[in-house]
Amino acid sequence: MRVQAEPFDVGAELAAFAAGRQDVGAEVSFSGVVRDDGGLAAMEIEHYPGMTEKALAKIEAEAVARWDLKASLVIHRYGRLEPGEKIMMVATAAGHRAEAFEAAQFLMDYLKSRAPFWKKETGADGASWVAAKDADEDALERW
Amino acid sequence: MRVQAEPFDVGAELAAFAAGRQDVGAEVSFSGVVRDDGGLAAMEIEHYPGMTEKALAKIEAEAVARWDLKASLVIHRYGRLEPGEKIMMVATAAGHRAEAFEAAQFLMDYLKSRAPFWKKETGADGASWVAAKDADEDALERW
Amino acid sequence: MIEVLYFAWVRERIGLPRESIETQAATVADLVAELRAREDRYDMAFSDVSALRVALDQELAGFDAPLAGVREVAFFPPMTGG
Amino acid sequence: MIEVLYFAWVRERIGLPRESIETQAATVADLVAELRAREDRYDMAFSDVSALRVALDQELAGFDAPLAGVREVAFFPPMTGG
Repeated sequence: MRVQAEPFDVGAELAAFAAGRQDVGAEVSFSGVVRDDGGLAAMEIEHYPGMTEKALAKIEAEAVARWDLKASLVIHRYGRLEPGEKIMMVATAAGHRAEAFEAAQFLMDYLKSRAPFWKKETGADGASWVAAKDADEDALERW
Repeated sequence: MRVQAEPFDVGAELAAFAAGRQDVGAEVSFSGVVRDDGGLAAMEIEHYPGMTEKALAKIEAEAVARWDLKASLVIHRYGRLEPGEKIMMVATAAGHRAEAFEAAQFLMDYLKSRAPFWKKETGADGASWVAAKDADEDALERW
Repeated sequence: MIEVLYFAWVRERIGLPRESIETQAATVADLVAELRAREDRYDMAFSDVSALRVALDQELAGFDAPLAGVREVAFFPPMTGG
Repeated sequence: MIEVLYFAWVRERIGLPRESIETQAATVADLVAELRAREDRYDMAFSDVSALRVALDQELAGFDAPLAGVREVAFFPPMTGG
Protein backbone atom coordinates (compact mmCIF):
# COMPACT_ATOMS: atom_id res chain seq x y z
CA MET A 1 0.00 0.00 0.00
CA ARG A 2 1.47 3.35 -1.04
CA VAL A 3 0.15 6.90 -0.74
CA GLN A 4 2.26 9.25 -2.80
CA ALA A 5 2.35 12.56 -4.66
CA GLU A 6 4.52 11.13 -7.44
CA PRO A 7 3.10 9.56 -10.61
CA PHE A 8 3.35 5.77 -10.92
CA ASP A 9 3.55 3.49 -13.94
CA VAL A 10 0.65 1.00 -14.04
CA GLY A 11 2.44 -1.15 -16.60
CA ALA A 12 5.65 -1.37 -14.58
CA GLU A 13 3.74 -2.00 -11.33
CA LEU A 14 1.76 -4.79 -12.93
CA ALA A 15 4.79 -6.33 -14.59
CA ALA A 16 6.40 -6.67 -11.17
CA PHE A 17 3.18 -7.70 -9.42
CA ALA A 18 3.01 -11.34 -8.31
CA ALA A 19 6.00 -12.09 -10.53
CA GLY A 20 7.34 -15.61 -10.15
CA ARG A 21 4.41 -16.93 -8.10
CA GLN A 22 3.10 -20.23 -9.38
CA ASP A 23 -0.02 -20.48 -7.21
CA VAL A 24 -1.62 -17.52 -9.00
CA GLY A 25 -4.09 -18.26 -11.77
CA ALA A 26 -5.74 -14.85 -12.13
CA GLU A 27 -4.64 -11.24 -11.81
CA VAL A 28 -6.96 -8.25 -11.94
CA SER A 29 -5.99 -4.60 -11.99
CA PHE A 30 -8.02 -1.43 -11.82
CA SER A 31 -6.76 2.06 -12.40
CA GLY A 32 -8.61 5.32 -12.00
CA VAL A 33 -7.83 8.11 -14.43
CA VAL A 34 -8.52 11.86 -14.27
CA ARG A 35 -11.33 12.14 -16.80
CA ASP A 36 -11.99 15.35 -18.69
CA ASP A 37 -15.76 15.67 -18.98
CA GLY A 38 -15.20 18.98 -20.72
CA GLY A 39 -13.13 21.87 -19.50
CA LEU A 40 -11.37 20.21 -16.59
CA ALA A 41 -7.98 21.85 -16.09
CA ALA A 42 -6.75 19.98 -13.04
CA MET A 43 -7.75 17.86 -10.07
CA GLU A 44 -6.39 18.44 -6.60
CA ILE A 45 -6.51 15.48 -4.22
CA GLU A 46 -6.38 16.17 -0.51
CA HIS A 47 -5.89 13.41 2.03
CA TYR A 48 -5.50 12.80 5.74
CA PRO A 49 -1.90 11.68 6.31
CA GLY A 50 -1.81 8.89 8.85
CA MET A 51 -5.47 7.95 8.64
CA THR A 52 -5.17 7.33 4.90
CA GLU A 53 -2.46 4.72 5.34
CA LYS A 54 -4.34 3.06 8.21
CA ALA A 55 -7.61 2.93 6.25
CA LEU A 56 -5.98 1.52 3.12
CA ALA A 57 -4.01 -1.08 5.08
CA LYS A 58 -7.18 -2.21 6.83
CA ILE A 59 -9.19 -2.48 3.59
CA GLU A 60 -6.36 -4.35 1.88
CA ALA A 61 -5.90 -6.78 4.79
CA GLU A 62 -9.62 -7.54 4.76
CA ALA A 63 -9.58 -8.29 1.02
CA VAL A 64 -6.52 -10.53 1.34
CA ALA A 65 -8.13 -12.55 4.13
CA ARG A 66 -11.59 -12.77 2.60
CA TRP A 67 -10.53 -13.93 -0.88
CA ASP A 68 -7.29 -15.70 0.05
CA LEU A 69 -5.30 -13.38 -2.18
CA LYS A 70 -1.78 -14.44 -3.10
CA ALA A 71 -0.77 -10.82 -3.68
CA SER A 72 -2.39 -7.37 -3.59
CA LEU A 73 -1.40 -3.83 -4.41
CA VAL A 74 -2.95 -0.45 -3.64
CA ILE A 75 -1.42 2.85 -4.79
CA HIS A 76 -3.18 6.23 -4.42
CA ARG A 77 -1.84 9.63 -5.34
CA TYR A 78 -2.53 13.00 -3.76
CA GLY A 79 -1.76 16.55 -4.89
CA ARG A 80 -2.30 18.06 -8.30
CA LEU A 81 -3.18 15.85 -11.28
CA GLU A 82 -4.05 16.68 -14.86
CA PRO A 83 -6.56 15.00 -17.20
CA GLY A 84 -5.31 11.62 -18.39
CA GLU A 85 -3.13 11.06 -15.32
CA LYS A 86 -3.61 7.94 -13.23
CA ILE A 87 -5.10 8.70 -9.81
CA MET A 88 -4.76 5.29 -8.23
CA MET A 89 -4.56 1.59 -8.89
CA VAL A 90 -5.34 -1.69 -7.20
CA ALA A 91 -4.24 -5.16 -8.24
CA THR A 92 -5.23 -8.58 -6.93
CA ALA A 93 -3.80 -12.03 -7.56
CA ALA A 94 -5.75 -15.17 -6.69
CA GLY A 95 -6.13 -18.81 -7.65
CA HIS A 96 -9.16 -18.19 -9.85
CA ARG A 97 -10.78 -15.33 -11.68
CA ALA A 98 -13.92 -14.89 -9.56
CA GLU A 99 -11.88 -14.16 -6.42
CA ALA A 100 -9.50 -11.79 -8.19
CA PHE A 101 -12.39 -9.80 -9.70
CA GLU A 102 -14.44 -9.69 -6.50
CA ALA A 103 -11.50 -8.66 -4.35
CA ALA A 104 -10.56 -5.85 -6.75
CA GLN A 105 -14.15 -4.55 -6.75
CA PHE A 106 -14.29 -4.76 -2.96
CA LEU A 107 -11.04 -2.78 -2.69
CA MET A 108 -12.38 -0.12 -5.04
CA ASP A 109 -15.77 0.17 -3.34
CA TYR A 110 -14.21 0.60 0.10
CA LEU A 111 -11.46 2.86 -1.13
CA LYS A 112 -14.08 5.16 -2.75
CA SER A 113 -16.09 5.68 0.43
CA ARG A 114 -13.87 4.77 3.37
CA ALA A 115 -10.41 6.11 2.59
CA PRO A 116 -9.92 9.80 3.49
CA PHE A 117 -9.36 11.40 0.09
CA TRP A 118 -11.19 14.41 -1.30
CA LYS A 119 -11.12 15.63 -4.88
CA LYS A 120 -11.35 19.22 -6.02
CA GLU A 121 -11.78 19.96 -9.70
CA THR A 122 -10.62 23.16 -11.33
CA GLY A 123 -12.19 24.11 -14.66
CA ALA A 124 -13.23 27.14 -16.68
CA ASP A 125 -15.91 27.99 -14.08
CA GLY A 126 -13.57 27.86 -11.10
CA ALA A 127 -12.96 25.15 -8.54
CA SER A 128 -15.40 22.82 -6.78
CA TRP A 129 -15.23 19.81 -4.50
CA VAL A 130 -16.43 16.55 -6.03
CA ALA A 131 -19.56 15.39 -4.19
CA ALA A 132 -19.77 11.83 -2.91
CA LYS A 133 -22.29 9.73 -4.80
CA ASP A 134 -25.05 7.80 -3.05
CA ALA A 135 -24.28 4.95 -5.47
CA ASP A 136 -20.76 4.69 -4.05
CA GLU A 137 -22.09 4.38 -0.51
CA ASP A 138 -24.73 1.89 -1.67
CA ALA A 139 -22.05 -0.19 -3.38
CA LEU A 140 -20.69 -1.19 0.04
CA GLU A 141 -23.88 -3.06 0.88
CA ARG A 142 -23.08 -5.95 -1.41
CA TRP A 143 -20.06 -6.99 0.64
CA MET B 1 -7.79 -8.84 -30.57
CA ARG B 2 -4.72 -11.03 -31.00
CA VAL B 3 -4.27 -14.79 -31.03
CA GLN B 4 -0.61 -15.66 -30.87
CA ALA B 5 1.95 -18.28 -29.87
CA GLU B 6 4.43 -15.66 -28.64
CA PRO B 7 4.51 -14.44 -25.03
CA PHE B 8 3.19 -10.93 -24.37
CA ASP B 9 4.04 -8.37 -21.69
CA VAL B 10 0.98 -7.41 -19.62
CA GLY B 11 2.72 -4.34 -18.23
CA ALA B 12 3.75 -3.04 -21.65
CA GLU B 13 0.32 -3.78 -23.13
CA LEU B 14 -1.40 -1.95 -20.32
CA ALA B 15 1.00 1.00 -20.44
CA ALA B 16 0.06 1.51 -24.09
CA PHE B 17 -3.63 0.77 -23.55
CA ALA B 18 -5.96 3.76 -23.86
CA ALA B 19 -2.93 6.05 -23.60
CA GLY B 20 -3.74 9.71 -24.15
CA ARG B 21 -7.53 9.31 -23.99
CA GLN B 22 -9.19 11.86 -21.74
CA ASP B 23 -12.71 10.40 -21.73
CA VAL B 24 -11.52 7.33 -19.81
CA GLY B 25 -12.04 7.31 -16.05
CA ALA B 26 -11.51 3.61 -15.33
CA GLU B 27 -9.35 0.82 -16.71
CA VAL B 28 -9.60 -2.83 -15.73
CA SER B 29 -7.30 -5.62 -16.77
CA PHE B 30 -7.45 -9.35 -16.22
CA SER B 31 -4.71 -11.81 -16.95
CA GLY B 32 -4.81 -15.58 -16.71
CA VAL B 33 -1.69 -17.37 -15.56
CA VAL B 34 -0.62 -21.02 -15.84
CA ARG B 35 -1.05 -22.13 -12.25
CA ASP B 36 0.92 -24.99 -10.81
CA ASP B 37 -1.41 -26.90 -8.48
CA GLY B 38 1.43 -29.35 -7.86
CA GLY B 39 3.48 -31.17 -10.45
CA LEU B 40 2.33 -29.35 -13.57
CA ALA B 41 5.16 -29.38 -16.10
CA ALA B 42 3.49 -27.63 -19.01
CA MET B 43 0.19 -26.62 -20.57
CA GLU B 44 -0.54 -27.04 -24.25
CA ILE B 45 -3.26 -24.81 -25.68
CA GLU B 46 -4.95 -25.91 -28.89
CA HIS B 47 -7.23 -23.61 -30.83
CA TYR B 48 -9.30 -23.43 -33.99
CA PRO B 49 -7.58 -20.93 -36.32
CA GLY B 50 -10.16 -18.78 -38.04
CA MET B 51 -13.03 -19.50 -35.66
CA THR B 52 -10.98 -18.29 -32.69
CA GLU B 53 -10.47 -14.85 -34.21
CA LYS B 54 -14.13 -14.62 -35.25
CA ALA B 55 -15.39 -15.64 -31.81
CA LEU B 56 -13.10 -13.23 -29.97
CA ALA B 57 -13.94 -10.33 -32.30
CA LYS B 58 -17.65 -10.97 -31.79
CA ILE B 59 -17.36 -11.15 -28.00
CA GLU B 60 -15.22 -8.00 -27.90
CA ALA B 61 -17.60 -6.06 -30.19
CA GLU B 62 -20.53 -7.00 -27.98
CA ALA B 63 -18.73 -5.78 -24.85
CA VAL B 64 -17.73 -2.50 -26.50
CA ALA B 65 -21.32 -1.80 -27.58
CA ARG B 66 -22.98 -2.91 -24.36
CA TRP B 67 -20.79 -0.91 -21.95
CA ASP B 68 -19.80 1.95 -24.26
CA LEU B 69 -16.14 1.06 -23.90
CA LYS B 70 -13.60 3.68 -24.97
CA ALA B 71 -11.00 0.97 -25.58
CA SER B 72 -10.69 -2.80 -25.24
CA LEU B 73 -7.98 -5.40 -25.64
CA VAL B 74 -8.04 -9.20 -25.87
CA ILE B 75 -4.87 -11.29 -26.27
CA HIS B 76 -4.84 -15.10 -26.07
CA ARG B 77 -1.88 -17.41 -26.56
CA TYR B 78 -1.79 -20.93 -27.93
CA GLY B 79 0.93 -23.57 -27.97
CA ARG B 80 3.12 -24.67 -25.09
CA LEU B 81 3.21 -22.65 -21.86
CA GLU B 82 4.96 -23.26 -18.56
CA PRO B 83 3.77 -22.54 -15.00
CA GLY B 84 3.86 -18.83 -14.26
CA GLU B 85 3.42 -17.81 -17.90
CA LYS B 86 0.53 -15.54 -18.89
CA ILE B 87 -2.09 -17.37 -20.96
CA MET B 88 -4.23 -14.42 -21.94
CA MET B 89 -5.32 -10.95 -20.97
CA VAL B 90 -8.26 -8.63 -21.45
CA ALA B 91 -8.41 -4.91 -20.73
CA THR B 92 -11.33 -2.49 -20.75
CA ALA B 93 -11.48 1.31 -20.54
CA ALA B 94 -14.71 3.11 -19.71
CA GLY B 95 -16.03 6.32 -18.20
CA HIS B 96 -16.67 4.77 -14.79
CA ARG B 97 -15.53 1.76 -12.80
CA ALA B 98 -18.73 -0.30 -12.84
CA GLU B 99 -18.74 -0.50 -16.65
CA ALA B 100 -15.04 -1.31 -16.87
CA PHE B 101 -15.37 -4.13 -14.30
CA GLU B 102 -18.55 -5.57 -15.79
CA ALA B 103 -17.23 -5.52 -19.35
CA ALA B 104 -14.00 -7.26 -18.29
CA GLN B 105 -15.96 -9.97 -16.48
CA PHE B 106 -18.28 -10.40 -19.45
CA LEU B 107 -15.28 -10.78 -21.78
CA MET B 108 -13.76 -13.40 -19.49
CA ASP B 109 -16.97 -15.37 -19.02
CA TYR B 110 -17.60 -15.58 -22.77
CA LEU B 111 -13.98 -16.20 -23.62
CA LYS B 112 -13.92 -19.15 -21.17
CA SER B 113 -16.88 -20.95 -22.69
CA ARG B 114 -17.37 -19.60 -26.21
CA ALA B 115 -13.90 -19.17 -27.71
CA PRO B 116 -12.47 -22.36 -29.22
CA PHE B 117 -9.46 -23.04 -27.02
CA TRP B 118 -8.65 -26.32 -25.28
CA LYS B 119 -6.07 -26.85 -22.58
CA LYS B 120 -4.02 -29.98 -22.04
CA GLU B 121 -1.93 -30.30 -18.91
CA THR B 122 1.21 -32.41 -18.68
CA GLY B 123 2.40 -33.45 -15.24
CA ALA B 124 4.11 -36.28 -13.45
CA ASP B 125 1.16 -38.61 -14.18
CA GLY B 126 1.06 -37.87 -17.90
CA ALA B 127 -1.14 -35.59 -19.93
CA SER B 128 -4.86 -34.84 -19.66
CA TRP B 129 -7.34 -32.42 -21.17
CA VAL B 130 -8.75 -29.82 -18.80
CA ALA B 131 -12.49 -30.42 -18.37
CA ALA B 132 -14.92 -27.54 -18.80
CA LYS B 133 -16.55 -26.48 -15.54
CA ASP B 134 -20.31 -26.24 -15.13
CA ALA B 135 -19.65 -23.03 -13.19
CA ASP B 136 -18.10 -21.46 -16.29
CA GLU B 137 -21.14 -22.28 -18.39
CA ASP B 138 -23.45 -21.05 -15.62
CA ALA B 139 -21.50 -17.77 -15.42
CA LEU B 140 -22.91 -16.80 -18.82
CA GLU B 141 -26.44 -16.66 -17.45
CA ARG B 142 -25.86 -13.41 -15.61
CA TRP B 143 -25.34 -11.46 -18.84
CA MET C 1 -17.68 -32.54 -50.23
CA ILE C 2 -17.41 -31.20 -46.70
CA GLU C 3 -14.36 -30.44 -44.54
CA VAL C 4 -14.60 -32.09 -41.13
CA LEU C 5 -12.28 -30.88 -38.35
CA TYR C 6 -11.54 -32.46 -34.98
CA PHE C 7 -10.00 -30.77 -31.96
CA ALA C 8 -8.55 -31.72 -28.57
CA TRP C 9 -9.44 -35.29 -27.45
CA VAL C 10 -11.80 -35.77 -30.38
CA ARG C 11 -8.81 -35.26 -32.68
CA GLU C 12 -6.71 -37.62 -30.59
CA ARG C 13 -9.34 -40.40 -30.54
CA ILE C 14 -10.05 -40.21 -34.25
CA GLY C 15 -6.36 -39.84 -34.97
CA LEU C 16 -6.45 -37.00 -37.45
CA PRO C 17 -7.09 -33.25 -37.34
CA ARG C 18 -9.25 -32.97 -40.47
CA GLU C 19 -10.57 -34.83 -43.49
CA SER C 20 -12.71 -34.19 -46.55
CA ILE C 21 -15.87 -36.26 -46.55
CA GLU C 22 -18.34 -37.02 -49.34
CA THR C 23 -21.71 -37.13 -47.65
CA GLN C 24 -25.43 -36.72 -48.28
CA ALA C 25 -26.14 -36.23 -44.56
CA ALA C 26 -28.95 -33.75 -44.05
CA THR C 27 -28.05 -32.76 -40.49
CA VAL C 28 -25.09 -32.86 -38.10
CA ALA C 29 -26.71 -35.81 -36.33
CA ASP C 30 -26.93 -37.69 -39.64
CA LEU C 31 -23.24 -36.99 -40.28
CA VAL C 32 -22.36 -38.24 -36.80
CA ALA C 33 -24.32 -41.46 -37.48
CA GLU C 34 -22.41 -41.96 -40.76
CA LEU C 35 -19.07 -41.40 -39.06
CA ARG C 36 -19.88 -43.77 -36.18
CA ALA C 37 -20.73 -46.51 -38.67
CA ARG C 38 -17.28 -46.20 -40.27
CA GLU C 39 -14.89 -47.46 -37.61
CA ASP C 40 -14.56 -48.06 -33.88
CA ARG C 41 -12.42 -44.99 -33.29
CA TYR C 42 -15.22 -42.77 -34.69
CA ASP C 43 -17.85 -44.74 -32.81
CA MET C 44 -15.94 -44.15 -29.56
CA ALA C 45 -15.23 -40.49 -30.20
CA PHE C 46 -18.93 -39.80 -30.79
CA SER C 47 -20.33 -42.21 -28.20
CA ASP C 48 -21.59 -39.34 -26.01
CA VAL C 49 -22.52 -36.30 -28.05
CA SER C 50 -23.60 -34.44 -24.91
CA ALA C 51 -19.84 -34.16 -24.22
CA LEU C 52 -19.26 -32.63 -27.65
CA ARG C 53 -19.81 -29.30 -29.36
CA VAL C 54 -20.15 -28.65 -33.07
CA ALA C 55 -19.42 -25.60 -35.21
CA LEU C 56 -20.70 -25.10 -38.75
CA ASP C 57 -18.57 -22.78 -40.85
CA GLN C 58 -16.93 -21.60 -37.61
CA GLU C 59 -20.17 -20.77 -35.76
CA LEU C 60 -21.45 -22.87 -32.86
CA ALA C 61 -24.52 -24.91 -33.86
CA GLY C 62 -26.75 -27.71 -32.56
CA PHE C 63 -26.58 -31.37 -33.57
CA ASP C 64 -29.96 -30.99 -35.28
CA ALA C 65 -28.69 -28.19 -37.56
CA PRO C 66 -28.97 -28.79 -41.33
CA LEU C 67 -25.79 -29.22 -43.36
CA ALA C 68 -27.08 -27.70 -46.62
CA GLY C 69 -24.54 -25.20 -47.91
CA VAL C 70 -22.09 -25.88 -45.09
CA ARG C 71 -18.43 -26.23 -46.12
CA GLU C 72 -16.75 -26.82 -42.74
CA VAL C 73 -17.93 -28.86 -39.75
CA ALA C 74 -15.87 -29.01 -36.55
CA PHE C 75 -16.30 -31.34 -33.58
CA PHE C 76 -14.69 -30.66 -30.23
CA PRO C 77 -15.20 -30.89 -26.45
CA PRO C 78 -16.53 -27.92 -24.45
CA MET C 79 -14.11 -25.04 -24.71
CA THR C 80 -11.68 -24.21 -21.92
CA GLY C 81 -10.06 -20.90 -22.84
CA GLY C 82 -9.18 -17.99 -20.60
CA MET D 1 -6.25 19.58 25.00
CA ILE D 2 -7.45 18.00 21.77
CA GLU D 3 -6.18 18.34 18.20
CA VAL D 4 -8.99 19.21 15.80
CA LEU D 5 -8.39 18.75 12.05
CA TYR D 6 -10.46 19.98 9.12
CA PHE D 7 -10.32 18.73 5.53
CA ALA D 8 -11.64 19.73 2.11
CA TRP D 9 -14.42 22.34 2.19
CA VAL D 10 -14.66 22.16 5.99
CA ARG D 11 -11.05 23.34 6.12
CA GLU D 12 -11.77 26.08 3.58
CA ARG D 13 -14.87 27.38 5.40
CA ILE D 14 -13.21 27.43 8.78
CA GLY D 15 -10.04 28.82 7.27
CA LEU D 16 -7.47 26.61 8.93
CA PRO D 17 -6.35 22.98 8.67
CA ARG D 18 -5.98 22.24 12.38
CA GLU D 19 -6.02 23.75 15.84
CA SER D 20 -5.54 22.69 19.45
CA ILE D 21 -8.66 23.14 21.53
CA GLU D 22 -9.17 23.14 25.29
CA THR D 23 -12.53 21.52 25.83
CA GLN D 24 -14.62 19.61 28.36
CA ALA D 25 -17.01 18.35 25.65
CA ALA D 26 -18.18 14.82 26.45
CA THR D 27 -19.11 13.83 22.90
CA VAL D 28 -18.41 14.86 19.32
CA ALA D 29 -21.83 16.54 19.21
CA ASP D 30 -20.93 18.58 22.31
CA LEU D 31 -17.67 19.67 20.66
CA VAL D 32 -19.57 20.67 17.51
CA ALA D 33 -21.95 22.78 19.62
CA GLU D 34 -19.00 24.50 21.31
CA LEU D 35 -17.35 25.23 17.95
CA ARG D 36 -20.59 26.56 16.42
CA ALA D 37 -20.97 28.98 19.31
CA ARG D 38 -17.53 30.44 18.64
CA GLU D 39 -17.88 32.24 15.31
CA ASP D 40 -20.00 32.36 12.17
CA ARG D 41 -17.48 30.48 10.04
CA TYR D 42 -17.71 27.50 12.45
CA ASP D 43 -21.47 27.83 12.65
CA MET D 44 -21.69 27.70 8.86
CA ALA D 45 -19.23 24.84 8.46
CA PHE D 46 -21.20 22.70 10.92
CA SER D 47 -24.70 23.84 9.94
CA ASP D 48 -25.56 20.45 8.44
CA VAL D 49 -23.73 17.63 10.19
CA SER D 50 -25.45 15.06 7.96
CA ALA D 51 -23.09 16.35 5.25
CA LEU D 52 -20.08 15.71 7.50
CA ARG D 53 -18.05 12.77 8.71
CA VAL D 54 -15.92 12.56 11.83
CA ALA D 55 -12.88 10.50 12.73
CA LEU D 56 -11.57 9.99 16.27
CA ASP D 57 -7.86 9.17 16.43
CA GLN D 58 -8.04 8.37 12.72
CA GLU D 59 -10.98 5.96 12.91
CA LEU D 60 -14.44 6.85 11.56
CA ALA D 61 -16.93 7.47 14.38
CA GLY D 62 -20.44 8.79 14.99
CA PHE D 63 -21.34 12.26 16.25
CA ASP D 64 -22.61 10.70 19.47
CA ALA D 65 -19.22 9.10 20.21
CA PRO D 66 -17.57 10.03 23.54
CA LEU D 67 -14.37 12.08 23.47
CA ALA D 68 -12.80 10.64 26.63
CA GLY D 69 -9.18 9.71 25.88
CA VAL D 70 -9.33 10.98 22.30
CA ARG D 71 -6.33 13.03 21.15
CA GLU D 72 -7.30 13.82 17.55
CA VAL D 73 -10.69 14.68 16.07
CA ALA D 74 -11.12 15.26 12.33
CA PHE D 75 -14.10 16.73 10.49
CA PHE D 76 -14.55 16.33 6.74
CA PRO D 77 -17.13 15.78 3.98
CA PRO D 78 -17.91 12.27 2.67
CA MET D 79 -14.79 10.83 1.09
CA THR D 80 -14.27 10.73 -2.66
CA GLY D 81 -11.18 8.64 -3.28
CA GLY D 82 -10.54 6.15 -6.02
